[in-house]
Amino acid sequence: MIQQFTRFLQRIAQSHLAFTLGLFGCVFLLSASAQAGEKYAIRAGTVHTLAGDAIPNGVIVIEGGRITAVGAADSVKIPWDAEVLDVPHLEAYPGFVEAHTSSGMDRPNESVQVAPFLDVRDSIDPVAFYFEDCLRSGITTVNVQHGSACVIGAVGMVVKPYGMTVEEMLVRPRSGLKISTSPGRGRSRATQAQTLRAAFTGLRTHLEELVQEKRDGKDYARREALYQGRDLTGEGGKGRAMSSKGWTVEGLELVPRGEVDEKQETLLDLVEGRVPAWIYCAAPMDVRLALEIATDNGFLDRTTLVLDDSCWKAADLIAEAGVSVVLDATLVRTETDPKTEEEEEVFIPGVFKEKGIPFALSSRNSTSESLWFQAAMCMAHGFTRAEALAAITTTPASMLGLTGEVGSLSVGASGNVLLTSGDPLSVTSFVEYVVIDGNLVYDRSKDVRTQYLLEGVVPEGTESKGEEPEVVEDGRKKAGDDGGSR
Amino acid sequence: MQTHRKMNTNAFLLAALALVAGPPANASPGEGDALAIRAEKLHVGDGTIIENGIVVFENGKITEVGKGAPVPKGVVLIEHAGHLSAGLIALREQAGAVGESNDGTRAVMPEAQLGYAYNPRHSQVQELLREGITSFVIAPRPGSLVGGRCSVVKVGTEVIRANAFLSICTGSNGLTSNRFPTSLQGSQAELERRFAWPKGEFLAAVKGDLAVMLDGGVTRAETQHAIAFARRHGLKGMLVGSTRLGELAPKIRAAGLGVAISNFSPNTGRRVVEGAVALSKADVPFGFALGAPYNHPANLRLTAAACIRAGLKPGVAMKALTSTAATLAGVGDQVGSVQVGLAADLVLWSGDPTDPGSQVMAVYVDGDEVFQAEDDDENGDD
Amino acid sequence: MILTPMLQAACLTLCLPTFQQAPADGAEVKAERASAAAEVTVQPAAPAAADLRIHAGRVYTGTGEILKNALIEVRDGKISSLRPGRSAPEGVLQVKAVTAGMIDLSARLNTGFSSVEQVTEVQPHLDVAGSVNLYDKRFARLARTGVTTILINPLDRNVIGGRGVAVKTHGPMEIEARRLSSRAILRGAIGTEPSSANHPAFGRPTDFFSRRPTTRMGVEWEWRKAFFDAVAATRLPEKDFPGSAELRAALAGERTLMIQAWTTQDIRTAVYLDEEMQREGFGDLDLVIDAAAEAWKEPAILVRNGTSVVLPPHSPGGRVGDGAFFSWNTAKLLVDEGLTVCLSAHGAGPGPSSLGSQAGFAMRGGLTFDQALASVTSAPAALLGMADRLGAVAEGMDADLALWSGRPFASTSRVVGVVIDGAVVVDPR
Amino acid sequence: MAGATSGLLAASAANSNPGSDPADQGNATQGDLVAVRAHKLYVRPGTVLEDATVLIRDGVIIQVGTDVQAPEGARLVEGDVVCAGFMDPWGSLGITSGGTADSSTNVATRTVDVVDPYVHPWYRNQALAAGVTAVRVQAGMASARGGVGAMLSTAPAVDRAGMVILEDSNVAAALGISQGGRTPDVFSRITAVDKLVKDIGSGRDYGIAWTEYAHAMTEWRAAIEKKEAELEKEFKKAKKSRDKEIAEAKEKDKEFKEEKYKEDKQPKKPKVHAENAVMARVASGELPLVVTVHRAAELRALLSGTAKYKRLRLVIAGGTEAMAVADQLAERGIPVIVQPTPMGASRPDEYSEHDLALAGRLSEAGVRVLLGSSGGGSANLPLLASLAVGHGLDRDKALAALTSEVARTFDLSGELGTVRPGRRADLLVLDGEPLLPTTSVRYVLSSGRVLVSPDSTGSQD
Repeated sequence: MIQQFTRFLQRIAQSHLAFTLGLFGCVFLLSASAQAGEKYAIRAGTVHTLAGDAIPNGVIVIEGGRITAVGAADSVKIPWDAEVLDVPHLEAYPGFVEAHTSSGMDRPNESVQVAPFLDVRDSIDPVAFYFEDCLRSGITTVNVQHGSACVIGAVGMVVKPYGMTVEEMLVRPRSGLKISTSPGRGRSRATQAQTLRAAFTGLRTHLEELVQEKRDGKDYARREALYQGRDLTGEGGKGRAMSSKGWTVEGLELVPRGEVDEKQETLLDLVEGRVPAWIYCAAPMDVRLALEIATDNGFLDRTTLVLDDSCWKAADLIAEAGVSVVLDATLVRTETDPKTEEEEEVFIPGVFKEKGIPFALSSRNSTSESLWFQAAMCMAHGFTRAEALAAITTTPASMLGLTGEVGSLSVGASGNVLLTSGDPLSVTSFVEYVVIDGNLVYDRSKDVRTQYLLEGVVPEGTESKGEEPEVVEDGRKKAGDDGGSR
Repeated sequence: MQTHRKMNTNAFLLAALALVAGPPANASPGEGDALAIRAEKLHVGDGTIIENGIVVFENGKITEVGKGAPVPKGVVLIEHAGHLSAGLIALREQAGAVGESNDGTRAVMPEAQLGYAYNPRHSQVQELLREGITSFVIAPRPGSLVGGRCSVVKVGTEVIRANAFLSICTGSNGLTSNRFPTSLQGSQAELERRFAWPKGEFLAAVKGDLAVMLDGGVTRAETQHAIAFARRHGLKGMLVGSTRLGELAPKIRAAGLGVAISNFSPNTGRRVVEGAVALSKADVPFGFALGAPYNHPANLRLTAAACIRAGLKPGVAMKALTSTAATLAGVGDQVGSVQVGLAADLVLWSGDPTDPGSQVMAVYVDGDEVFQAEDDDENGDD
Repeated sequence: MILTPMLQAACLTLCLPTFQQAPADGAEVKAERASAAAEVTVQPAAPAAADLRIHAGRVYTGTGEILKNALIEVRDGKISSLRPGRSAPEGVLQVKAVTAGMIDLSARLNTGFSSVEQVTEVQPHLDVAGSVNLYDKRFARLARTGVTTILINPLDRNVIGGRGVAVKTHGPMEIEARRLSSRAILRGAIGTEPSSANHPAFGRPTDFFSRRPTTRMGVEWEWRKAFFDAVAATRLPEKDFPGSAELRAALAGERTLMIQAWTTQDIRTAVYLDEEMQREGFGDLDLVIDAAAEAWKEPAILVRNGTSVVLPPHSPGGRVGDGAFFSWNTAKLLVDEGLTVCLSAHGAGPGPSSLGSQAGFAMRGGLTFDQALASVTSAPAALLGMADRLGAVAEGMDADLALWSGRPFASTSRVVGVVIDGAVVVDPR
Repeated sequence: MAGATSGLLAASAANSNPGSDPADQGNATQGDLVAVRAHKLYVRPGTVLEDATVLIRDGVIIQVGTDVQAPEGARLVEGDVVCAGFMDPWGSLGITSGGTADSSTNVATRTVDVVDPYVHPWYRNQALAAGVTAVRVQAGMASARGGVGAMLSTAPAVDRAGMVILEDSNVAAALGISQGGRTPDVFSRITAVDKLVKDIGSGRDYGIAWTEYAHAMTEWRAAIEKKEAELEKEFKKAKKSRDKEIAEAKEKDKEFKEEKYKEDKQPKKPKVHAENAVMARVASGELPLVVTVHRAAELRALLSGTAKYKRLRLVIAGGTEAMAVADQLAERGIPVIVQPTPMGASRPDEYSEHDLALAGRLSEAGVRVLLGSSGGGSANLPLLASLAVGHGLDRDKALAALTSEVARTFDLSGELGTVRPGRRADLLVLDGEPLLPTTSVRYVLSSGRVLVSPDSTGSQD
């Protein structure tokens, strides 16, 4: 806690908003944590469960963080001891799901090219503005993954954008290993692919050597015993046999898993299908490599591609492979014919929809290109409301293996509810309240930064004094509001 | 190994040796002596080709041309088993004048005369001969609005037309970041001012006494503007530097301008050759600009060949390399075709001049043999 | 210049969407990717009655009224008739909604550094038209987002950059033919941008950038000097300089003066300049402030002087150029104060960066639909002095139309078709 | 995997590559017969048949001759002159620019990883229309070690498998190349040569080490098995004596000691080293080593340094000053890929002696000459080749330099470069002699598919 607050104080310098933000931040956080685990009920104008029809003047009951009842006011009984949020003028929606982001971290990219032994947990910054912006724009579940400037990055985790510590925020650890098929500066796809393949062959050689040592050891022991005339009390393998859709190493059961180099463990988990993969592709040609690597190493069925907007050209390949994708925040791409110099606009989600590829949309920032706006863009290009909403709720939820947990309002799901002033995809409606796990964590009437941005209301004592000093923390510039990943 | 390669040249050699006393070196006559050459194919320059045509020249001037042209007594007749054409002409060069061809201090200096920057002995100039180029237009490097007056020079000898063109840049090629003008509208305002009440060279240009070399700029819009500019002030001359000629051919035609087609390079290549084809369709007169020394002399023929590959008629390409270029540069009455009275600037080729696969066997400037394919010397000793 | 319908069709086949000849196989390409691409095809030979007929579920005329099931007829590039309550005849273009084509007074569609003459800070006599590249793809991109008219200004690297030129985003490929006959707008800037290239002489080799101004103060000084000299020149001919007439025209209010000023301090400077000119009896500037991001901080100054503003595009965090903070309710605030407010996109991007989206964001900031519509159509038309031709859907007006898939400016709808001077530049079918 | 993926890609590229003419795919259906008839057929440069016919099935030439009859239902293609498709042994068509520019590559880097099937087919169509049907591409062209190069087809790609003719055509290295306008100084240039020679050496040693290891292992195994058999035989006896000893120990109340067991050590396994593994293939002559080098000094150093590796197959790329070592090159049969591009005054330092006559001079000196675009655009290579002819290269030699010689150098003689039965049907049908500007390419066949024809858009570009 203390450390958290010192970080708040450091932030104050960063923006004339930070101070109020800090106050506002801890106000709701404290009040919220006070309520944790209690009974909570919401009475809304309409409840859009996205798991069935909309319920006019519906009620949602949340107990111990989970939804215990959803239904019409007359059919659902609100426990006498529940705290009630009575907002008949608002509409209730499940919180939106950010399928993949590298925001909210101290620094998104580790300089080591192959670093499967790292965990974003150690880099997530609970007080990053990013998480606050998530609440403003209705995002209640975030899959934080290592940045795309790597070959194999850290293992990521799913969090809720609320909590003073990473533990409080945690929804699901080890949500996947980040892989990038696209080269960093000064390198090419050839060397990127080389390093990527080397990582897996490296793992394989390592395991084979372990097994070989064990085998040689056993054989030697047997011969020694024969020589000495002892009966060899043969003990079986203490380890676990390797199982993978890709390659396996014979006799790994001889090796206790504890003896596997811990730097390689997560990679082995990936190959054995215990950890999913999020593979970034910056160009259509990278998709081929991504699928090749995933297939050869047996984790294709646990792979999600994180695509640059240019990758729409590889849609057929992706459809055949049957993997799902997270789309870039740029939804309209302009392609130029090199011969005629003619320009064409391609609406990328349209391509993936047509090929029947499950896709999730992603945010670029907290307002003009947040999930709600991206979904709206899809409707502008002919998607139905259901299709558009699915791409920011249920589809990403299933990608994270959280179907029924988040993305819809059904009994048993975590109590993440948005209360909006109207259609959440409309540019003129707002997220008024956000409830996460049955705790009220956002109240727009108390959101100073939004008020400042939308109404130009300058809170007392926070008037800007000339140019803002830039905060330097251990010699590095901190990521800003929308600290991107690439 | 050796013999195989020499096939194409030997014919020429033996013939020469047979008819002429002494090795070909002696065949090249001193000033004043007459010489006759019979070539399998003689490109007159107007597009016609004379089979086994004879050209006779004396005192550096052509005295006879034709199939059965009479060869005066005592005049050596060289049999050439190949093609003969007038020397090639490149239309916008800085060969031997790098750093001398542009005055950075002033944007407008019409009085500057490029002829004074010409160094006929410069190696970059001599190299042109190896590719059969005998005359070129020396022009200022882009970077000024009005860079000066371009001159037509003969390789290795003298300036043959001092005031060929007034060089004008209407597009961004005339801009610099640290001296007026820095903007297109700025340069246009300045040029309009000069032409509003034209004096000196500008008056000459408006009256049509002095042709202009108009840099068409980089974008299609700039080229279009350059053409409009020429029309507005009734300027005559040729458009250079543009790579977007194809789309604008009709406009160029309407403005009565000629064109110097820029050097062919892998990147701009496609547009250049498409431009050439379009221009010939719109029958706009055009020649080729090599851009020496920044480009290799061989690029002149290579560009022509690329245009032919893209559909340009070889005859038109041949004229563009010689007579049309001469006419555009205002020296059609001196060089560019094999006609009586014109300078004996001749090139002997192993094959068709527009085929990059043909070798330059020998080059004559004003009747003097100034270049011979080197392997002839090698033959001397085997 | 008015194109005849046939010419328009011809010009379309030639020009769409890059204004360059599209060969046959280009067409195949489109066919192949129709699914993914925003289709751009050519309006077939129109029925004899009118050059073009469009049936719209709703026409937002821009005069406050909404015509349902209206039939729009176009002849010779003008709207020849507009009748509500009609059923759609055979083969007419059918769309959900129609507004007047949008107008962006700060599209920033110049050719960069070659669009401003920096030999001296004050170049009122130069016209940016000379540097415009009509073959620039951004014209077509703008058209695709429903922007049909733009004002092109020189890059703001001078204190007074010169005259801007207003053009349609599609039409003849000669700038003089494209130029809209409107009172030209004189462009200048206050703030850090105009002085950014300048530096003191010492240290570096001296070129003409070693000069004043190097500060905001210097910029302001250049402005006042320019106007005082222009006035002085009427009495002392030897003091005359190129463009002084332009400045006097601005003082006389015959030329609109558009000044870029992001921050509140620069907005003040601009208004004070105008007020000083009035005090001196030099005249009264017809002042428009472009990129007036911080106008929300001190609207009173603008109100008192009746200054019109063009607002920059909204930014997610609120931070915009010159260190200014642009709050999303600025448009609302100023419109309610009775000022003329225009929106701008500073570019030609699709989606959230388009002018239509900016109108939507202004509505998020509180603007009503009608106010938002005005801020991208009639208001800028008025500032161009072309309210009689542009900015509304009415008989006799230019046939510049944006065709929408749903309610205009809603994030769930977009521009699916565009008509400029009666030519279908983007076909919704 | 590759197969599977390629299948998918086939589907993908067909729709997603704009301009890829669906008609093209039609031509290569199974059992497809194509007959190409020509007045003049270049079987190989120098060997010509008059009025001959080439019969193609499933993309492969099955018959060539003057008496060959085109069977019923065969598609007939007729023309004046027919020759093998041109090959650019030094190109960059079909791989990403990042790949060619990469300077972080090493010997084990694979060029096939930068093959991009999604580049607009128009770029390839241009090369095809000029008659170029195959290109050898190289990642890290200017890098000290470019890695494993590949031979690609220029046919509009449907997938990588379809593009790649040979995925390991060679290994590449570069010496003394200027980068970013900067020229390496003379000392580092010579050290670079030594380094390369050393690498070849360690490659060879690596190969030897593994063969020796394998040998030693088999011996060791045999020995151990023998010993084990004995031990098993002796076990009962050993057990008895052990029990006896234990008993004795008990009596004497001494502590029982196990007898020490000894056996000869298992041979040590050499460390796996990806780069040396590739260099081993070079040292053994399995893969040619293409070295981009221009200056006489480095050429001399390279030739003397590598003289001791008898099985090494060197190929010189560039070789601007190669005339200085022409006799050695001729003697050791080392081919030189000459870049016949005219170069102006502003050229990189290593090219300062560049001369269009180089190709002619080398071939006259008996050196095998190839012609390459050096990544400057394969579509112009035939034009540039004719320029080489114009500067002394024999016409047939120039033709060979673009066809048979390339195939021979990269071990593709069995598949490409000549018009003979069993070869892949990459053919050009011309309306005149090859390498003339006036000659236009009428048809281009790539493994039997007619990709360019007088009425296809490709040939217009």
